[in-house]
Amino acid sequence: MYFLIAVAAVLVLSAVRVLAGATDLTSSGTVQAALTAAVPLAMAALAGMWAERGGVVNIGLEGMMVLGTFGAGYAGYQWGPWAAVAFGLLLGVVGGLLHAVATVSFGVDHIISGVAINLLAPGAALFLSKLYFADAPGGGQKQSPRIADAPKVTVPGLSDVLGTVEGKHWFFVSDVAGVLRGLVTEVSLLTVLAALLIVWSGWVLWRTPFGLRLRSCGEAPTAAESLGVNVYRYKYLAVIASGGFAGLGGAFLAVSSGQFRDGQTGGRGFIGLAAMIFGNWRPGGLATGATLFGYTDALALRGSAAVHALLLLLGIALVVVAVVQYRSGHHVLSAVAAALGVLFGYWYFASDEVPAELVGAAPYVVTLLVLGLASQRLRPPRMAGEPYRKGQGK
Amino acid sequence: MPTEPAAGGEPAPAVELSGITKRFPGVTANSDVNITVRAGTVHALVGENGAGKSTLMKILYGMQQPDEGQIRIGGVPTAFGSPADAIKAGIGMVHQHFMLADNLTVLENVVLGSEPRAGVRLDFRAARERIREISAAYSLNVDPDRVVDDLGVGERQRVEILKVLYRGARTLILDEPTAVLVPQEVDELFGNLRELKAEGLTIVFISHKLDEVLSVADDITVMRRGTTVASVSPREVTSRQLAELMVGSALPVPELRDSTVTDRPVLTVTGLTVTGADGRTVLDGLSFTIHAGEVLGIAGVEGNGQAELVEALMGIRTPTAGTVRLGGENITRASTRHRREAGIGYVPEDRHRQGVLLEATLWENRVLGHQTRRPSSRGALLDLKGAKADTERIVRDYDVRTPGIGVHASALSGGNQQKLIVGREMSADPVLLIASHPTRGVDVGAQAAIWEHIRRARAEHLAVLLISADLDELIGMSDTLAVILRGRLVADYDPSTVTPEQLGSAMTGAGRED
Amino acid sequence: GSDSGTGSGGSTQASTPASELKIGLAYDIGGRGDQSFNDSAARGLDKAKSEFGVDIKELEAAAGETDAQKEDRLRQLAEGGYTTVIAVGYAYATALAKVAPDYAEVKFALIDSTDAKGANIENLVFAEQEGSFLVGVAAALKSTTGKLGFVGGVNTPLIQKFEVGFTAGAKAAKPDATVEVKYLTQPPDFTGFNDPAKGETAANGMFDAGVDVVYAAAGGSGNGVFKAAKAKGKLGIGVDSDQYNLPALAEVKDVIMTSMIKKVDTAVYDFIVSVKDGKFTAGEKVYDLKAGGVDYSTSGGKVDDIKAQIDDYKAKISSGEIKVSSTK
Amino acid sequence: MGRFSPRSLLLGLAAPLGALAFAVLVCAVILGVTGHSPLDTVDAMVSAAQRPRTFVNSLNSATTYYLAAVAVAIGFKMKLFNIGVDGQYRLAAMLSAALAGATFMEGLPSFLRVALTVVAAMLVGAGWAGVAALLKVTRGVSEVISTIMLNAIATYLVSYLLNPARLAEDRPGSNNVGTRPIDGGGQVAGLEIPGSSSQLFGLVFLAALVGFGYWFVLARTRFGFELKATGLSESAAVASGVSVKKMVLVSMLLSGAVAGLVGMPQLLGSSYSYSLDFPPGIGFIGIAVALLGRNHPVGMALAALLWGFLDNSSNSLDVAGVPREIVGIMQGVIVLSVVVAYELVRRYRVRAEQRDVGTALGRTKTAEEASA
Ligand SMILES: Nc1ncnc2c1ncn2[C@@H]1O[C@H](COP(=O)(O)OP(=O)(O)OP(=O)(O)O)[C@@H](O)[C@H]1O
Ligand SMILES: Nc1ncnc2c1ncn2[C@@H]1O[C@H](COP(=O)(O)OP(=O)(O)OP(=O)(O)O)[C@@H](O)[C@H]1O
Ligand SMILES: [Mg+2]
Ligand SMILES: [Mg+2]
Repeated sequence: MYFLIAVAAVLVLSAVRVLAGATDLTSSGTVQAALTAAVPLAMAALAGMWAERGGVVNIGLEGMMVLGTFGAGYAGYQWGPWAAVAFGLLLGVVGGLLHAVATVSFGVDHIISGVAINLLAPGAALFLSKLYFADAPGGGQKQSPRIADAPKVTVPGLSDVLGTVEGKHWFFVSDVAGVLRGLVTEVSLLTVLAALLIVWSGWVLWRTPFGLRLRSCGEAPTAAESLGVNVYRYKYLAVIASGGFAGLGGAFLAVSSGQFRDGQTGGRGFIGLAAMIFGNWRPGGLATGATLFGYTDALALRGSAAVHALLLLLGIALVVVAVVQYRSGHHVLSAVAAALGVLFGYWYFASDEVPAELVGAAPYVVTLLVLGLASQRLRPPRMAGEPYRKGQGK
Repeated sequence: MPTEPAAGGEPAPAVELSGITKRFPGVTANSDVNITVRAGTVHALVGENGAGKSTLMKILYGMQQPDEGQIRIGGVPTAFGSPADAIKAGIGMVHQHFMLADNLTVLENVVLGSEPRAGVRLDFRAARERIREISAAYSLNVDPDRVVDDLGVGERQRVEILKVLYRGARTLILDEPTAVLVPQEVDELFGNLRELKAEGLTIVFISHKLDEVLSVADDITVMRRGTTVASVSPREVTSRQLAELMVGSALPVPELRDSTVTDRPVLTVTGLTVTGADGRTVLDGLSFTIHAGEVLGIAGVEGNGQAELVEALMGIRTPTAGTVRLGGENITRASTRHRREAGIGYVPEDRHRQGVLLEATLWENRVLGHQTRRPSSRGALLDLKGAKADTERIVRDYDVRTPGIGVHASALSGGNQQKLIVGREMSADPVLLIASHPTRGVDVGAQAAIWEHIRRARAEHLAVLLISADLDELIGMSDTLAVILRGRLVADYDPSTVTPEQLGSAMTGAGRED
Repeated sequence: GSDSGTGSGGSTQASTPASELKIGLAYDIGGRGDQSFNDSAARGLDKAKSEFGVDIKELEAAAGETDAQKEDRLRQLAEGGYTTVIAVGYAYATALAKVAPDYAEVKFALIDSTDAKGANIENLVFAEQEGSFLVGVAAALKSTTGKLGFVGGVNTPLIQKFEVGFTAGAKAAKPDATVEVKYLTQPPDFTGFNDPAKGETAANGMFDAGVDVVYAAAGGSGNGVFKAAKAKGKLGIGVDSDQYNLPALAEVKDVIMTSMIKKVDTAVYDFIVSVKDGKFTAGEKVYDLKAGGVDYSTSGGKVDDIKAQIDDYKAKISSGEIKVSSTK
Repeated sequence: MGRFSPRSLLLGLAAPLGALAFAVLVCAVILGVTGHSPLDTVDAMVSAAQRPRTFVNSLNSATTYYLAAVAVAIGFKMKLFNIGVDGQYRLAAMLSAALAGATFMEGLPSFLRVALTVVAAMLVGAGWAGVAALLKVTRGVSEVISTIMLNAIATYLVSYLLNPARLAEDRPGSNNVGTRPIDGGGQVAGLEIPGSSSQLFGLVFLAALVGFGYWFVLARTRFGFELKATGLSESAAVASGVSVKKMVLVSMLLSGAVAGLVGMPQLLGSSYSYSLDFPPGIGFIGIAVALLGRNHPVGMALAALLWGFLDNSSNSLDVAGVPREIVGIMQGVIVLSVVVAYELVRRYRVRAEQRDVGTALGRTKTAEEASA
């Protein structure tokens, strides 16, 4: 099923690429960039998922990511990228712990605690960076010295073969080759680690007793309590893990950027939160959300031609949605989709490019459209965000 | 451990609670409670609402810690820090409210906390097999892979029992397991209990239905105001005596006396059909009429369309077909607000979900649902003075026990919340009252008061749609009785002649079907 | 504005003993240590301090602050007896316009803006387009594909000047050269100056499209551009200071073929000296190519082979033979 | 809600004051450990507080923060999380600045011009929030995601429009870009405060009015009641005849309209043009202030003042050589410790209330009598 969807997606992309002559739509470079952009987002989303599965809403992801970037900067320039990752994780855990103490032990509203952490973390990171980096060689008050990049791997042979095929610009075949090549060329080990962590999280949460207990705390903590599960402990673990993943996201960002910089996260924690909701609180879904965002972001940053082609792609996709929705009886939705589709199509044919100022909006618009038109069968953990006190449940 | 013999010849009691005291802020839930449960028996615990039964059982199950007193299991003094300890000691509990995670599967709900493992993995196969095994052994008939959300109440109840058996409990605590079951399901459950007892398990059983208690229990302990007042044998008491022990006074009975039914139709429903979110027909062409001064009682197993009927009548759910007329007016498409303004009062089934705002004051709760009418508001503005004065009146007339109208509704007990709701809904002189389980979870004194209010309003030509799980209440309070089964009205009865058994079999479809 | 100052400033045109010179400097967002624009100003200040031993006070701007907060910053300096005050960045224009008239004895310098003028304000502005023109020439000459790239940090008129000059230079050297332009963020999102990851993605896109030289006018995001260039064996051009020599960029310096130097340090230093010597003049002072306010760097030796051609253009611009427009 | 008694008053004060003291302590420890003098910090803040200019600037900041907080709070009262106030006010400020600065406006009477500007801003804010509301009501899209996306889209839209080819004015040679400045007739005069070079925003009264309106609507009107009820329990609200979809739509529009006002004091009282240095990010401050002030009209005002003061004292800290980042840390610690304190007090209060109820019920005295 997923395979079929993927094939269909590449087919459409391929058709649009040929029609619009925008090779970047399926180039290996775009895929690489999309992956790199998606990794911190996916980690943030994963972090959000861990917390909410344990029943705690974590809007402080952004702050925890900032802590992660700082930790990575601090350790990274002294002891290399893996130390950076470890320290980023550690500082993220500290952020998570703070959130856990506030929400689990003190029963503070989850949103408030998250907002406070988002205020606290950048201030603390900057305060510390002045303290530690200002005099470090190559550092500054607001940036760390350089961090060496994590190793990158390429599947030898395969990458070149795919590269040749990609270069031919054949319909579909080259597109598939491009996508595959992007996945096997110069892949940072951090990306591999991130992918493993996503799969691992799914396994832990849905296949182990530990995961079942953790999820039960997000669904029905009183029931879990009545079966002898120590809800506080699992909530703590969930939020700490969440902090750890957010910290990792920050660390990945810092390492792949080569240093810590003040303001580097640029709202990625919030986008990660959106990717988590988009992904229906599931690892596969949030990875898809992060990738979609990373992909459109990469397209928008890499060049404007692809974004122009994106208009056509959106137009076609919307018309398809319109047809599907019409057949399942949602006439109003179908009409809206069709109208939007025609609008985007018209925009594409009536213009040569998207105004430079608007190109960057692509990922946001696409996410919004996908959410607005896709069916909303989202199911958050039932008790996420609800206060829980031991012995007080009904 | 539970079968370890004591010094005497007789085996040690499975459970001994002595001198248990538990205080909550402002409430002493248990004070010096003493109970002895013999091994291999069914021991019933009865008492009014709030007598402290659930609290006592939670203490036995390790969910609450007693302030004073001692627990002995099989003669051995024990202290439980958490349910995990109690589970280890062979105690299992089915709670008064379902303790299930709706979004998890039956399997996940059952094994939670005691998962079979294969390495660090959860061994789903072993779990599935064991659940099937137990399910078959006690004919519980549950499918481990269904999501709990899709199950009916009876099934959920069986899942709860399965949870306990799965943990190998030798002592089962069942807190009001029959409250949501129909007679046939209750019989099934009792069959299961007898089977368990035969295998040497001990069962502590709480119920407000005294005839049930008499039929199944070996021993009975009565609690009143947080303490044990009597231990009796079912062979030596009648249910009336038992009830009087509980209350400390004579019991009220639901009854209407003379008919006040007029021939003026107030609510006329024709061909009402409602489709659920999943496309299933949940109400199938319902037609009935309620006249002024008439109480129409609807009996049925929970989940057969009562909730949908009520919501369709209140305008919360849109019907796919049919018409609803209130007096002369067609209100099929009218908004909830319009219906309320047209004179429909509503006592919802779940007061915490639909009846009150827990985090708002009593007078604000008085305004709720009446915010467009006097004395709560004038035009677009609220009338605080009017609302408060009228709340004082309700508190007085309906005997709502509260220190003032400025406290949050959450501080009141369930029964007092219910009295406030009934008072509020009656205050606007409704022409039609839709009452779902108006006395559920309410103690006898308050029950009698609520019945009296309904009777009085009926005498003044109020039409009432009464839905209840309490068959005595239905029979006693209705002028006409109908049974709902799978979204259809399948039978009409005359309340003066029908027995609860007849109703019960019609409700499950076992009886005659016209 | 009730503070009348300490009076130590003396008459306007008398020279001030260096030991009595109190200099206040208000940075733009980023502050000292941004390895870029603000650091350049700091260097000028440091030079003055080490040479004359003046008393200095540095204050910093916060992201998202109002003009009132900037105004307060300048006033605190003026009230604290700092009679020589440097406002770094055009964002101070509005605030300075309000502050300057209240402190006639204080000499203000405003960098990058002529939006606030006054008898005690010197506007230090740069001809970024001219310096960028030169690196544009260098890029076009070095490029084998004729495709060049420009990565701007944030899409503001200031950064657009860099773009315009760069494009003009490239076209002048190679009329058929094309320039791919990308701004990383749009204001008020100024993270484009701080997001190397974005810089890298944008540069990679350009390199994949055949571009072989990218001009990074993107503050800290430039690091990402150079990183991409290094990975792909392409070239990058630095901005503001001679980025080849920045310790933070040591690892990627071999791809930095040149940098467009904007001598904010010189401007700051000159201003301090002028006050010290009693030669302060109000009004606009343009640091263009001719005045040595902007330039290109040769560290690393990558442009040694084309230096003559670049210098040729340099001479023409200085003489006025070539006029570089600052707008499209 | 709740009663007024010496105890509740005392408890109400205990929480914020205790928390504030705790926050100060934490910051002092941080400063001390990192080798800065906490005393200098306090000294710098105290002397900042005594400066009339800081006072006025704090009040001005508080004005905008307060408006943002009210916008956020309207959503919070309904359990809606409008993260989009930021995008809403920026878009609204930009478009209304373009309108107010337009030449055809110059002929109009001053009052009308200001009114038109303000109304335009409210409409734009409401419109942008309306997108999120529509998506939520018709498609069930979480307003959290949609407003995050709309914030970003607003940024790009504003950049696109803020171009001399579109709504910005041509300013040759300037490194700034902005809309055509609003001339005297379209401005709102500030209030002269003795000893301060800054003027108090004339629109501080607008903020006060909005705060009053917020209180009045919530506490005294049917609509406000329904809004609160929906926030407390959606299901109970539905059963009481409230249309939740309508409430979502209306409250989101209201929130957006108030968000539209956020930029007005700054625009009409100080900037007179929307340009690159128009302050961003106030929407996010609004979230913190609303949370700190617990969505209460007076609480939020106090929180906004505190926030405004902290922001405006950071220059003084900088002058005193204390790292200004301590302000950010302090704000975070304050929010966190205030809510922890409130939670502790709330727990205490609930227990006390239940004790009262218990006493009223009379049935609960058994053990207490025994122990008494
Ligand atoms: N967590 C709690 N906090 C405060 N008071 C409580 C708590 N749990 C129970 N109580 C009080 O203890 C008393 C006994 O309650 P309990 O639930 O044990 O009654 P019950 O006999 O089970 O009643 P019912 O028949 O309604 O189930 C109640 O009056 C209630 O007020
Ligand atoms: N989880 C809880 N936390 C705090 N207090 C509780 C809790 N549960 C119940 N209470 C308190 O217990 C009291 C009674 O609650 P409950 O709903 O069990 O009433 P009840 O005993 O069944 O009353 P009634 O006899 O009127 O039905 C209330 O005053 C409430 O304050
Ligand atoms: Mg009860
Ligand atoms: Mg009970």
